[in-house]
Amino acid sequence: MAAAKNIDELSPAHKQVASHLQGKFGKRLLETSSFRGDLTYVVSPQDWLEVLTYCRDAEELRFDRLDSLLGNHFPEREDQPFEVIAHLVSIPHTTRIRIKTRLAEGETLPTVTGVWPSASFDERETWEMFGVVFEGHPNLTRLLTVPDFDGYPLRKDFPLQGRVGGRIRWNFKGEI
Amino acid sequence: MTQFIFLIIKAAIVFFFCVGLAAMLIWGERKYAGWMQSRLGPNYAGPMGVLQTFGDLAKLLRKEDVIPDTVDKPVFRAAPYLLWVPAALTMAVIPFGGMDAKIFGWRTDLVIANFDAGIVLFLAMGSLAVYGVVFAGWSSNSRWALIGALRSGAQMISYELSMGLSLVGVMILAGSMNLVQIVDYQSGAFWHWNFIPQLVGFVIFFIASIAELNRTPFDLPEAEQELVAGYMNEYTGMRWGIFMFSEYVNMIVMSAIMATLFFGGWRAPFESWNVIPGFLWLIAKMMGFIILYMWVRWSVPRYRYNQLMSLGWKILFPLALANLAVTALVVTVK
Amino acid sequence: MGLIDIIKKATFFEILQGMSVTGKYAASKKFTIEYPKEKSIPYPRFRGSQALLADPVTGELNCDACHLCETICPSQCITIESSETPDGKKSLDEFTIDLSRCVFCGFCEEVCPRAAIVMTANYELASYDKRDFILTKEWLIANAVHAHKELKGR
Amino acid sequence: MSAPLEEKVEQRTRPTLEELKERKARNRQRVSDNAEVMTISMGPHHPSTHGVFRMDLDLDGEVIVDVRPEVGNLHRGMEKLAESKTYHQIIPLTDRLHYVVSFSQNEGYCEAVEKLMGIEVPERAKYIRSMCHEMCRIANHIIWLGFLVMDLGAITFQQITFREREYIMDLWEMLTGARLTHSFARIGGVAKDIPDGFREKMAAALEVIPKRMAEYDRLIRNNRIFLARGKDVGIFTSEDCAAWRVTGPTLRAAGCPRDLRKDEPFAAYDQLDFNVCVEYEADVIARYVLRMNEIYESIKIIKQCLDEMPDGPVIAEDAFHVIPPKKDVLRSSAAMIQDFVQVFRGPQVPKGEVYKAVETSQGELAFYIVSDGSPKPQRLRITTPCFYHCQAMQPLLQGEMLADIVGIFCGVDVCLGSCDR
Repeated sequence: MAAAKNIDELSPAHKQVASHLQGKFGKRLLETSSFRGDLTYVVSPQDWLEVLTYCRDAEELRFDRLDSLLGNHFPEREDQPFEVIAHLVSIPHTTRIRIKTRLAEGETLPTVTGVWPSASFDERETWEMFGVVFEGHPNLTRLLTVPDFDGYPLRKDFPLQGRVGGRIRWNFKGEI
Repeated sequence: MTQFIFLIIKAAIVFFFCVGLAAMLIWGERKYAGWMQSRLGPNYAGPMGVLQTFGDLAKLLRKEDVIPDTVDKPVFRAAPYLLWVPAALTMAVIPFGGMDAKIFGWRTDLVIANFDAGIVLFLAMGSLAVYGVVFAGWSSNSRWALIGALRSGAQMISYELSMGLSLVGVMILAGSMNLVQIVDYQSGAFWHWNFIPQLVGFVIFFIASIAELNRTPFDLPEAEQELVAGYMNEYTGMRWGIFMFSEYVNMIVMSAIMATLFFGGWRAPFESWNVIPGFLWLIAKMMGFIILYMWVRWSVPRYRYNQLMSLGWKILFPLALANLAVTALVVTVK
Repeated sequence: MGLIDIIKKATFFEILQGMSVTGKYAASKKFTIEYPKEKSIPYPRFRGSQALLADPVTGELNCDACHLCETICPSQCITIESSETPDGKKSLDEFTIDLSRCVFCGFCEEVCPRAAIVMTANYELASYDKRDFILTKEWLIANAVHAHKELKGR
Repeated sequence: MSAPLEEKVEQRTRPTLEELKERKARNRQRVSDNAEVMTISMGPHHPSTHGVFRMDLDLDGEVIVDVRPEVGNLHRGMEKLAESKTYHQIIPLTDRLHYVVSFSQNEGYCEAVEKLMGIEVPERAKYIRSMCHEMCRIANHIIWLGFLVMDLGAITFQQITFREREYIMDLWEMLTGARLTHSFARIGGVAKDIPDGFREKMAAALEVIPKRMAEYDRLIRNNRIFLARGKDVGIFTSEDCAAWRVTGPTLRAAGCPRDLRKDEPFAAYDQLDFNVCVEYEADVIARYVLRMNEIYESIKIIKQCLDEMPDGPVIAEDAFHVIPPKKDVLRSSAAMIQDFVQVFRGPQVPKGEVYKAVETSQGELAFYIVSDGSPKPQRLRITTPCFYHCQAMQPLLQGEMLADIVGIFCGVDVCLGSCDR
């Protein structure tokens, strides 16, 4: 499975990361690719938390910062239309890595807020924009849109025009 | 009877002088702040924008007077007046010139009330003014306003102490609490004035007076950047305008007291300059202090609440006590 | 903390120092441009409201109605209506810019292959009426008087 | 020019991580266990939240027990908007993230697109980009200082820092044609070469700004109130920064010399000589000192850029991805065809996904672009530093006093337009 494309493009630091992760997880890394020097791994949702935690804790990797965590929607892939993508940064080694997972509609993903607290807003945004539920998230509520917004706006099938939900209503006791 | 008519005339003159000066100061502060910020300040209404305050007044009077539903209405309405009426009363004890002055053939004292407890009146009225702030914050029934009122209560009570103590030195030197007699004590050229022996007292009084006036660096009750407007959060229109206005009335009173107690009141810096009427000297000194207040306000940041308290209780209060002790010792030894 | 520090603290040295700066500004020349009385002159690249340029000799509009500006416009504020003349050339019928949508990015000027639409120095666009923000072809041709000088000759 | 602040900085100590943690814990001690909590809502129209940020504050008297930051009042759906625009049309959109540093945003986006398309940017354009980045940095840091001191109570300061920023704004107007939203970077370079008279004006501005900064020093550098308000306030160690993805000056003020200009050079930074400024105390004062030092570094970089700038084109000659410069379009038919193709069809993009981060004056701004081969991005994610700075308000503010909210909030430099996207 782990067919590394263009692995020669990688910098020496990236090669070390790649070989280390290969050695540790082997076949559990479903796909490996590299494009314009970015190293990408795809893991299954069950391995998500384990791989990310390992990336942070292993002495050789030390990916101590979650640079961003986001979702993506590919309606043409019918079995697993959703992607959740994490970009990790290692400040001491100055390397970057991208780890992805693919999800089916309705499938949940364990939260990484316990590993990096900064994932909290990111996961909330991913949930409200794509409908990917993060299990164990302490406060999975709408972040950027209004609380009673209807639908998941960054999905490709979300209508571009018209008005969907999202009118602010409040009672005069201050609750929205 | 003539004395009574004179009293009313004097009171009216002083009152309108206060009100007019406060109106001008609102414009003046904006202009001066603009200059310090390399701006021009208000410049449209009238020459150099002097009519700005009256334009603002017209705007404020036309605005809707919103009284929120949840406020304690009588207290809410009364609070703005509580802030400035007591302060304005203090002007009664400020001497504007010599006793038994001759005006158009009539003889009168150039002071509204010449009585022995002048300083006590000033301190008492200063303490009353805190009620205006606390009532405003409490009756607003808003949390921001409440925090402002709480800060203000704590701050005014703490600084009143140092303020009162710093004045005791002056009282000991002059041997009186009557402001007329204190001015008499300072007769002569400027090296006879109280600010030289009482320099520490003056500095403490000045700092404490900034705190009493709620101006930067001690403007925590208002604290535009944190509490938005503090205790006057819920006020609109002319009621808010009265708060604004009372700040300047308080400033006038405070600088008049300071000029009287420490800088010889209506007396000229040199004996020969006394040909210029005394009240002009007093106004000149007041304007000096007012400009100093404004200058400080627009130049320094604001203290935090705990720093303000520790400054008041740990530095100013012991210093004021020490100043009092030293003054008492020196006077006794002499 | 040496003696000098204590003296500096007791005399409010650094606060007086700061006040000297503000005091200096109070007396020095002011930075303000009193806008309606005196106007700032924009630099030659300034991107004000658009104008349609005409050939200085023939007086014909430079615009060929190629729709490039309409296509590139990120906020889709340009609307062009064109028709074909009998000799096979496109002619411009209507050219409308919705100023309330325009973001003044200057892309229309940049992609125009004929230097027909340009950004001008005209920045006084405020109005009480929303209808004034729909710039018609006539308005845009008249606005050419504000065009930057080095563009007019092109 | 060496940084004149350096000798004054020496009195600053270099605390270890443990000492910083201890200081932070000391602030936290203000929170007592049996606190009587009053919840107040700060924002979204509070004047000191730099936009429309809202926090639910749990207060015990003046001490903050807990904070729940809420963002999204300025959400404009930029990522969704970008999916319906070609790569060229997104450039003006990126201006609107943060209007003070809009060039940095333009440039960050273009860097990402160039990485995706594999375009080599001409040297001259790289130097112009570096110079513009530093202009952004100077303008941003100067008004940051103004806002910080204004939030601490001295309003004059904000006005006079805006006056100095005006020099940079004039330069922007001269260079790009707009004062705030420049839309100056293009895919493959920059829109225009530097105009005549720009160097002289820039030299004059770079003369004035250090002089004015000496005046800022006299105004607040030693001011006892400013120091008291900033010392040991809002301590955020480098560990915290990594955990909460706080980047930029806040991270460098915590002793971590992380700067993408050095670590992952973009534009022409690999050819320029500059230092990464680091401070160690991790409080508001350290952030202030760090930013002031960075302004001096920026001035140095701009001078280098102007001196060493090579001649040549400012935009790549690449027929498939780049809108050709206007003067070519007017003269050559090939360029005109390229112009038409780029506008009507858009650039020809390979399939793939790239992630590119640049160092703006606030922190690390990253663009993640997924391309499916069409001229419009399949997904554009803008990872802005302010998004995480807003989130980090919770650990930053716990145990601090109510009055310090504004100082800390401004201290990490937050722009809500950039946060909400």
